[in-house]
Amino acid sequence: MPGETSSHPNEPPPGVTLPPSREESVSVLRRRWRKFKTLKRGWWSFLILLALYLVSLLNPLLINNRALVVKHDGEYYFPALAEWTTGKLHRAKDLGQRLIGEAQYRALKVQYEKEGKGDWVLMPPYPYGPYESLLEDPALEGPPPHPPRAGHWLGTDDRARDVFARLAYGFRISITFSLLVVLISYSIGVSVGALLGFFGGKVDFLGQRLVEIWAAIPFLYTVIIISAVVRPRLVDLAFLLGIFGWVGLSFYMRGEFYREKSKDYVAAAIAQGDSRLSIMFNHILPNALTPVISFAPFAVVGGIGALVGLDFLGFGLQPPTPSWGELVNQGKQNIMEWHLVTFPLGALFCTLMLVVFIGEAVREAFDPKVFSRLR
Amino acid sequence: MGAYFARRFLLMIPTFIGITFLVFTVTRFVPGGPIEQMILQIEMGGQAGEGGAGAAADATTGQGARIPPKVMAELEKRFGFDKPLPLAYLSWLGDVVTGDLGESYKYSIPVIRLVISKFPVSIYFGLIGFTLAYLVCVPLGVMKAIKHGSPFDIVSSFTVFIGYSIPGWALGTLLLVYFGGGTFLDWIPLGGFRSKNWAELSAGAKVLDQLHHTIAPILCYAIGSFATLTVLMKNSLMENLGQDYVRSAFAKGLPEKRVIFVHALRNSLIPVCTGLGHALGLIMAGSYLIEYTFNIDGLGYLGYTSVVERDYAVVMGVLVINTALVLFGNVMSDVLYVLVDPRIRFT
Amino acid sequence: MSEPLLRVVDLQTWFQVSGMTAKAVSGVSLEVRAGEVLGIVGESGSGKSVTALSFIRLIPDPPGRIVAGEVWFKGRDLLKLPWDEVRKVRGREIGMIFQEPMTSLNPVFTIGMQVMEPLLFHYDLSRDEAWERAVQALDGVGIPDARARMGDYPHQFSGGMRQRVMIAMAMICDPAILIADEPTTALDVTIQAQVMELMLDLHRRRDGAAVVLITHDLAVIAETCSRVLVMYGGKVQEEAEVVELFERPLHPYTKGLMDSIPHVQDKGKRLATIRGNVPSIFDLPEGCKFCTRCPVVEPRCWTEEPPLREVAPGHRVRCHLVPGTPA
Amino acid sequence: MSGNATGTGPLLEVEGLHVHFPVHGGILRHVVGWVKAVDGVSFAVRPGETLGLVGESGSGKTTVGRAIINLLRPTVPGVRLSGAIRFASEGGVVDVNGLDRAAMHPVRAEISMVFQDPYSSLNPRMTVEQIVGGPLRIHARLTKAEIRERVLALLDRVGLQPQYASRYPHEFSGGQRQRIGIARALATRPKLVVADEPVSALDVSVRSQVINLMQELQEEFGLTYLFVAHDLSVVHHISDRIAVMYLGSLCEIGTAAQVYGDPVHPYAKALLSAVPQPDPHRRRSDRIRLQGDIPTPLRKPSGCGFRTRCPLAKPSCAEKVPELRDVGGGRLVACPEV
Repeated sequence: MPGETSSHPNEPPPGVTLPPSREESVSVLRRRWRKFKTLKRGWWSFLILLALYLVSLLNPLLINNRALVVKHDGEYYFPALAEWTTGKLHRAKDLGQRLIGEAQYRALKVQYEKEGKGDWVLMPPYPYGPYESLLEDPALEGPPPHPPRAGHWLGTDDRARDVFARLAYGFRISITFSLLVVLISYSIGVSVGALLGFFGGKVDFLGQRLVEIWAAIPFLYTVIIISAVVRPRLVDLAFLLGIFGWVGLSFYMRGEFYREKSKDYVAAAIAQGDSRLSIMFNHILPNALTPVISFAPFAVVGGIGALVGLDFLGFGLQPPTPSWGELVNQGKQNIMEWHLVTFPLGALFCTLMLVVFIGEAVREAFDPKVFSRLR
Repeated sequence: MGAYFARRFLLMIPTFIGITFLVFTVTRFVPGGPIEQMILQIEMGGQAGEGGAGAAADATTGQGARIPPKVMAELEKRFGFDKPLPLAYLSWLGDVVTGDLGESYKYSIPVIRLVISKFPVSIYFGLIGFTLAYLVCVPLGVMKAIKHGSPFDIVSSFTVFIGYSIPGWALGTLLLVYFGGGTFLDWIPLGGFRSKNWAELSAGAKVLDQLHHTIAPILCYAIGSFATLTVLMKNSLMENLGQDYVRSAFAKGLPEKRVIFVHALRNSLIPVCTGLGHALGLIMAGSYLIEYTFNIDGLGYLGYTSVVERDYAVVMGVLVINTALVLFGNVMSDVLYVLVDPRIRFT
Repeated sequence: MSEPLLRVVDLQTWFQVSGMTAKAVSGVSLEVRAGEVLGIVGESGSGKSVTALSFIRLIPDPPGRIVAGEVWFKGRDLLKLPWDEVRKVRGREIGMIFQEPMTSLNPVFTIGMQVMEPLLFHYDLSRDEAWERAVQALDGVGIPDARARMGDYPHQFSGGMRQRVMIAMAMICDPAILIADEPTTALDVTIQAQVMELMLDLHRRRDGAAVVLITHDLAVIAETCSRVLVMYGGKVQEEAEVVELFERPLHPYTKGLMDSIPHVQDKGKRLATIRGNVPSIFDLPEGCKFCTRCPVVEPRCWTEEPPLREVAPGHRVRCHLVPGTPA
Repeated sequence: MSGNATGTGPLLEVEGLHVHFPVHGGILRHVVGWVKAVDGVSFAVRPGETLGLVGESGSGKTTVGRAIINLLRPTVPGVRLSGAIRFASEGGVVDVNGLDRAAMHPVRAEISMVFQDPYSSLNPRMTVEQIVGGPLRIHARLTKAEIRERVLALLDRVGLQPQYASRYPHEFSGGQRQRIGIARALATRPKLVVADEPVSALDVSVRSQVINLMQELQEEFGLTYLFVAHDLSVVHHISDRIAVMYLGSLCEIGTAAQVYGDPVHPYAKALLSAVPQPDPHRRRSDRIRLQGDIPTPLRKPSGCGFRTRCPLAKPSCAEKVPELRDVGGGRLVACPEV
């Protein structure tokens, strides 16, 4: 009776169609991604943030005191691009401006228009740079900081630098920085957790004690101390926060590895002779990583918050790096200048809010919980 | 059980040594250390360190030529730089064990006294903020769990998101600018623990003054844990409401209130309670950001200023206290675990 | 025949999961009679547990919902009662035992408190009286040294002992109906026998009370029940007295189930099987729920759901191909 | 059934197997005790036969199975194993228990395992093709196309359509998953298959399909099974011989007819008597009732492990661990009282 052991069901007679099976062949990650797309708030937040970040990568071409294009004596110059890509600056005298040092393009533009020789300057849409002090700008009278006004949408800071320009550059730095922090802390946390969870036993015990020591370090204080003495660059600071930020993740990862390790598919992999590396990376890691991914947006929130907080205290990135925290700190010192606090914190709040929405949706997509109630 | 905690305390010792050694090394090997700072002090008449960290540590170049070698040697001896690192650390550790954390070069008083004097302020704000957070978040989380999916839940979720997106210190600066007598309202003081003339006030006015100085910082303290705590409470309770034992409690015919508020709640408080231990340790150490924002003269602010001014004895002293508090918080959370969960028996 | 203790009419309990509707129970009618042990047997997804849980409205909502039906108990339709009244029935008139003794007791409360809890809420008893009754109840289910163990927590008991505690808790108000949902599935064979025997023993000592036993194991049914309902795809497919059912199974599914149990005399032979797999409750066919796997399927089975007909006294079956007098 | 027995010696011979799991405790997580999960077990499996290993939870039956495929050392840190597990591999008889990772590697192609839980035993992130092809990629020198061909043939053999190869485990029902697990176990054409409760998680109506499939495959490929289960009637159906375990020790071992038809050891008797029968006429009133719970293997009674629940227990039972002795007909029983 060969048909008897068959797992195939009866074929329906002609004319009768069975309800189509809704399951289709997609990997777990793909399904999560699809689910994430259906969560409108998170998905739109993701798109907006992605767009903003991509645009902010082009900041040097959009918000800059250096011109996009200069035509002078029949030749074309691209100062903004040149500065961005090669760091090369154009001397004023090469462009026919009577100044020492770098050209002043806004002034150049006025000069060329007056001269009427057919030379021209194309400035970026927002023609002020983040580092540029505007003390000599005729539009701004009185001592800095200047409140918002036409041309300087968000006013200037205490060194007469344009707040909008600094915010825009600060956004790019904040996101880049926190992505870097997440990358570093995830690399460490996932590896440490995976090793402890996978090997277990003595390795795990000793490792855990060491991790506990690490975890008991007052993290912010230590970062402040180190940052005060080593004067970190962006990468250094990200690394510093990264090496302090992985502990919680490693505990979680360790737990995931422990749980996955005890499942029979791992036993099956061992029984069929898979190598330890293959078991760790091909079998367990993809399964253990899934829940951890859903924490990443919240880690980004933490990274941004930490950077802005450190900048606020004066232990973050070195001045004159455009920084939200530094602006807020100026605002704290100049309590009458509401724009110095309101705009950077508004930017911080909106950014974090977008990331939180993304995080909420990612969590929902990765770990959908149907909470049911009895009565 | 007693033995467990005894051993647990013993394990704190290597942890403590590990952390302090790490930071001790860092503070010794980096430029801008106490000696340079001292030199700067001597040369510039004690003006170093003012005006924030940004300008503080530029004096790393060796201008020590103007300091007589004898004074230099004395300075090195005072900071233990004449000894190799392990020995210097050991002698520092030996002092710590005897309760001697060194002397602050800025205030010229023993660090331990300095730290103790700042403690009450930090604890005052920490404990009130923390209590407030629990008082709000636990009932809110419970309500959200019970009314899951209702308008109340959705609206309060939004508030929670907002709370998560504003760091406490950021809210603090906003409050200062908008309510601190700047361009807008003048409702709250610019900071500090109490008014300068506190001692002269009547009893009733003292209370009012204290409250006046408390409200804004406390709000910032509380908002820090608002989101996570509320969500933790909600998820924990919801998860427990889906457990088998809740079903059997209903099957026994118990009223809904009893099932939710006795059976499920007791279980769902377990993660919230154990988090309490950790939070307590952290909170007593003060918050650098909020104390800095409101110029509250507590431990966090002391830590901040000592770093800015390179007062390393104080830096290490604050670190010691902080570490001790974190470790204490860990043990506390173990204790709480035992108290709230009968399944846990540490042996 | 006397009036049944509990009468269920056309019960419908559906589950809504991500836009799909699963009719876990679609039109079940049954009676629970005084003094009997009624068995409900079925595989995973047959709707047997959901049916029993619907009696006392223990359906998690969302995703589940009792869509329609009547559950008559002591002259009242439990599905239309206000919640407060339903709760008075639970535990006091209808007791329940669950499959997982490990998770069905609250881990942070003592056994004693949990066992006496129903007494405190259903009767006007003092704590001391309730305590004494709880001790007696634990004693009655064979917990050694019951008085001393009242203060212990569930994790201090073994699986079998926990299930005994569950039984004591479910029976402490002396309910008219005891619903046991796979009470021994999670237990070892020798422990399973102990617990099963304890349940039957307690049942025999009580007059007019009934037990509803839900299980996937036909052998357990054969050993314990007086009457059996066979469920598949959210519907009752066959109903009969236990001896009748085992001697004269009529539904192809019931037959298939019985044939696939290995018998001593069949050793070495191929076992009879039911083709195909247990369908997901989201993918049930239009007509007869069993048509995709039935060995004697006919074209009309795919489109036309057969009614549950009485083909012999007390023997009802839902199949087009079983001859017999229409009900 | 045992017609395929070709060689003279047993395919697998377990002798004096002890498996002790450490129990960690205290602040330093040091070993505070040992769970004697398997405590001196010896038996042999002949080529082509099926040995059923029966017992309740804590009996150590699963541990025996996992020891045989050398799964304990890589998964349980600090586990103590002693005794011999001799396996007649292609390259001669080896003691699996003494092999290191490298030496065990070729043997892994000859011993495979079917797991109990069809849900957790398949990696949810891999397609059926990757799962079933796994052992082939490791052990067989084949091209990708050849592996695919072999996988499709295996799927066909276990009754799954070829288009399922690119699907993920979550798209299958329990019975289908177990078929995938069986296909994986057979990929390298092993000699010995350790089946750990392969049908106990399955619904009744698909259980018999899988049992039949396993029997067909045994005949077709000349497999030898160690069939670990708690369900006596299933074990009886598929096994040539049955071994009964209790608290880490063997109580009785004999042919299926001997053990199932007329058990001798008091525990085997009670176990068989506790199994419900699907026949309403045969309701047992003469059931042997065992008192009390199964002791935890952490605090095993001295002497005979069963004496705390045994109806025949005597004071002397506490003194000496009973040894297996021949009671006739090749049947071995570990009880001096029968």
